[in-house]
Amino acid sequence: MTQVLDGSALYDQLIVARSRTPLFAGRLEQAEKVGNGKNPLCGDKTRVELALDHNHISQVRHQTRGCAICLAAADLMAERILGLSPDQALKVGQRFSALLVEDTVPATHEGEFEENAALGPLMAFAPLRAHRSRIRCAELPWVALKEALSHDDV
Amino acid sequence: MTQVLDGSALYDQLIVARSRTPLFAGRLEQAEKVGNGKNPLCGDKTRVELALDHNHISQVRHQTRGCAICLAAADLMAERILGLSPDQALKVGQRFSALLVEDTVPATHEGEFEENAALGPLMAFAPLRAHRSRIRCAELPWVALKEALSHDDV
Amino acid sequence: MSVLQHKNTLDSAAIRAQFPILGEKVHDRPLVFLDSAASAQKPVAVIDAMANTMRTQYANIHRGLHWMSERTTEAYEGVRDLVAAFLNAPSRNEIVFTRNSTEAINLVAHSFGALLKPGQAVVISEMEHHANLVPWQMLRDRAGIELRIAPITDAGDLDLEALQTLLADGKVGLVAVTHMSNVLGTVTPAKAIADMAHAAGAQVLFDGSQSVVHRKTDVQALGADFYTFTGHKLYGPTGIGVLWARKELLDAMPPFMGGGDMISTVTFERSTWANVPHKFEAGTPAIIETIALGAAITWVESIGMDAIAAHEAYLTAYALNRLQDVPGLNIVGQPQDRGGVISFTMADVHPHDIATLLDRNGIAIRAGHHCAEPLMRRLGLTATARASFGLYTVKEEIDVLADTLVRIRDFFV
Amino acid sequence: MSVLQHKNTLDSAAIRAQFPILGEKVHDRPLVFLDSAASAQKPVAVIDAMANTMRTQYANIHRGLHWMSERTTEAYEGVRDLVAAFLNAPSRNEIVFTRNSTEAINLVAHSFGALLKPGQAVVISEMEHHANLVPWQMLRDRAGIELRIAPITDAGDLDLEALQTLLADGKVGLVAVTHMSNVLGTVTPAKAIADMAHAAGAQVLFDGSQSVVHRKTDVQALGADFYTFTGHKLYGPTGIGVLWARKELLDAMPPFMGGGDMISTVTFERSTWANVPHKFEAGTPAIIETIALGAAITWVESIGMDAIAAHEAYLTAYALNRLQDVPGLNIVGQPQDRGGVISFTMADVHPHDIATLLDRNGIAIRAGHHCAEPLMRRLGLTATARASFGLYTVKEEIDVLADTLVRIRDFFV
Ligand SMILES: Cc1ncc(COP(=O)(O)O)c(C=O)c1O
Ligand SMILES: Cc1ncc(COP(=O)(O)O)c(C=O)c1O
Repeated sequence: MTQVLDGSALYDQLIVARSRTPLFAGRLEQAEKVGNGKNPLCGDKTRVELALDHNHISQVRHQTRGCAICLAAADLMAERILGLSPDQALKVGQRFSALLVEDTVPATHEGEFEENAALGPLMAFAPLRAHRSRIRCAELPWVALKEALSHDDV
Repeated sequence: MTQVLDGSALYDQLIVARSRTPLFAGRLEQAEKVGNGKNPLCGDKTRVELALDHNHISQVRHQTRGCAICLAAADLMAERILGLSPDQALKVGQRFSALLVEDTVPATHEGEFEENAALGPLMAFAPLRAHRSRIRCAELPWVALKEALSHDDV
Repeated sequence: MSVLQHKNTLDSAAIRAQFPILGEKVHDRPLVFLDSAASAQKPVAVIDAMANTMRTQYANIHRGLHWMSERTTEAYEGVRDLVAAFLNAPSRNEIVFTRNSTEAINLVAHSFGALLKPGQAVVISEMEHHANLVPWQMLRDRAGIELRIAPITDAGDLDLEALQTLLADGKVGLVAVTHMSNVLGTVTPAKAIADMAHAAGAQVLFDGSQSVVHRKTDVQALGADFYTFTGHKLYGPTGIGVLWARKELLDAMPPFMGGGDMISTVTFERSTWANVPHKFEAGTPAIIETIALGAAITWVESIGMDAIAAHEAYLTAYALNRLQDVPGLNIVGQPQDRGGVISFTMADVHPHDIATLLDRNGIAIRAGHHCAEPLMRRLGLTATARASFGLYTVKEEIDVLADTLVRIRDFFV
Repeated sequence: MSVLQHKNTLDSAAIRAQFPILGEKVHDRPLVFLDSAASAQKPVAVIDAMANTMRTQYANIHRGLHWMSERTTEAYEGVRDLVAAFLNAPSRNEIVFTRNSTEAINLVAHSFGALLKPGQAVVISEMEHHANLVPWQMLRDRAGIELRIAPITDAGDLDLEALQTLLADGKVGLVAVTHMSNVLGTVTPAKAIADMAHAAGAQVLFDGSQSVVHRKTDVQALGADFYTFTGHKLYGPTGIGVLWARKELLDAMPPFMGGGDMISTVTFERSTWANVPHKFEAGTPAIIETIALGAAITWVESIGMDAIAAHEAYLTAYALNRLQDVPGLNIVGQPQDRGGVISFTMADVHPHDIATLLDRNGIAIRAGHHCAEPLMRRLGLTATARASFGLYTVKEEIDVLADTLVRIRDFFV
């Protein structure tokens, strides 16, 4: 990026890197939970596949056709939720939504969010708050995750 | 009328008098030509009946339900066209329309309007030009007249 | 306590200063604008909202990914929240923007009408504006729906007993009545009507075109299923109106118009619809006008609907009193509950002549059938003169009206 | 002579000074507005027309007998004359005011559609905006009309031979196609299409939403039967659009919506309709917006459609040249005749990311399916980025666009 291009704040290097080379792209051989997300406004879509082990997410893959934000969001979500219980994963999702939608970055509410709900690298999406029309790009994988976790079976 | 009421220019004494006491209201015993005019916007209506003698209008009556402008217009039309040929009457009508619609009071075009097309008392309606929404009230009887004269028989 | 003792609680001078047009002269007389029921004048807040949008923050909405589009979308969608709060609607997603009340009612006649079955009936009243009559006639003629007419009493109230009878056979799918008559000023007992309709298994639509302007509206307290109003009577711009309906109904109804923004996906074979309310908003909406409607609502609420209602109740009572003293003047209708609208006739003077002579004296009223021909027929009239009040109307204007009417009568008799 | 040699004949500085919004900053950069095809910005003439109407001369129209109403009616009806002249329509009575192009097309689908018989067909093209697609699907599903799709060539032109084939069986009642694609910029050969349609006994509708903005329109020379456009793309306000149709067709068509102003007489049993065009204008129209549309047309014509067309042709040629130099950039479509709209994609960069990064640099373009999903599918794309030009667009803005695109590409690759 040359210094005259404004956008580096929004497109963190991590986002650009993961959109270019996702680490969790693909499908699972034996998916236990599957969820889909589709944004009818732009046609972007993502499919999230999970495997569970003792109520913890043991494997994640996504197949995403979309913009850099959506791709990176899917990939960083996969990384973040690996090893969490479904409940913990959904809590991270709530916190991620709050990050994108609320006017101030949400402080850790005492007790409400355990350590496991910390956003970590997902904080890279914080500047999206200034681009509301793109928020749903980052949320799409989480919509798919929610669907995956709400199904009782595949 | 007290001097504070503005409207005397518009409602000439002649108009007020004729709307109160029309001279040509009623029906003919043997009408040869009949025409109707109705303004759907306000429900006003007029019926014009004519008798002809040697191609001259020998008798006129109108039945009018309407505002003062419409009533007086019907009555003064009746008075004005009495004795004219149908063609002459329609020419007066054209000239009356021009009076109401055009921005300047039409001068007598040489040759175009004969003496018989002079407006005479109908000039009382000239101030209506400033009240375009009322022009159709004054024209309604002339619409009925046109209908009456365009029928070949009753 | 007589209504005449109501205190005039509004700061009328300050309010009038917000309406530039009220400083205009007509035929060299100061404008006395008593035609607000036809369309209200616009405060600076509304004029500025439109101009500022176009000057500083405008683009097409919903699909734009750039700043101007995002901000304009926010401003537009923010008005949905304002309108929902204004009507006390349970959800912002129940607010559909239309051109005007007329389109809102046509939308219901088309889309809710499509859910009615031949043999079912729609009930309207004898005092409806054509906007709440002709669409139902068109539905009747298109879909074999029966159209029933609830009569009014001689005083100009809805005849509730007769309405009950019309509902008795259980065939009525919808009762669509005005919440306030634009001719008689009658405010209808909406809650009672809704209860009767619901007991008979019917939905109820209130045409709120007149009433939202004058009183606080609470669609939940009224028990409404559909409610419509029109921006230009609420001190907002033309080109924008509102349909509120219960979400469940909107969800069930097919779309009205097709086009951009109302779809979810489109193929040549088949399209699927966007969620409510977008399903009913095809194409580029009246963006600037919607934003300005928001400004109108914010402005009106800053004054307070209760204060406005009290002011207008005072004015109406005062006007009824003053007009009764005009020789030959006859007030049309004596409803139990009346908003700021008074129709009248005058012996020996046609309503059109009244209107024109008032106009020569700077006073704007309306004369004619007020888009309510069947009501005129019911009243045995072809036209009335109508004076109507807005929040900017003052007592002195009613005095000028009454005095001038006396002179007009003198002039003709 | 290459188009690049066209002289830039407009006084761009003077024109830009008329658009207050063009002086705004976005993300601290000067606004470069290249999204005019979605909706154009508004000149002072339009902003002032609206404000002045509300400040000095406003009331509801048509039925008022007072000065404000008469003058407002004159201003509103005067715009019908302006629009008729703008389109070279034979009669002012053929101009119907709608909310937008979408409503205009829905009106035709409803009211002209009601005259078509099951088994008859409507032809649209593969490059229609949803506004000229979904209403015909709805008609198809409602009335048993067949919907036929005229293909486009790979270059993005309408395939006239294929159209001819679709018309061959004489079942087509209407050909409804865009006069200019909002995605490809393709200007369709309207006269040739009209001749083919007429030879096959069909009427023809042109969706002029994009094209009226860029070139002189003459509905008679084009041989059109229906023509639609939308005010907000023509530098006018939102909430106002136009349907032009031949009088004979309008006379034959049943009304679309019912309500005030569109009737002649109303009884509970039966209503009769007002004359054309009023039959199609139910309720209080977008009075203020119509008056402002008149101001927009007057303003645009004072600059001259031919000068605007020349300016945009120059800009478009310049932009095509400049964009071709951006690495990885692919321009979508090579139509024979193109208006000021260019869609493109970029290898390895999603259109949404292009749009967002341009926005960060003050440049507003559109990205997505542009309400033309079936066209996207035909092109094998899900989205494109689209830059579009208005009469205020200047060469320097295209330079900024091209330079920033190079940097975006560098950023991602
Ligand atoms: C070709 C075309 N047709 C129709 C429309 C619809 O216009 P509107 O949304 O103003 O109804 C548009 C604009 O969005 C367009 O570009
Ligand atoms: C009671 C009533 N309903 C409906 C309407 C129609 O409103 P609009 O013309 O804005 O659609 C009006 C106003 O004219 C009205 O007074």
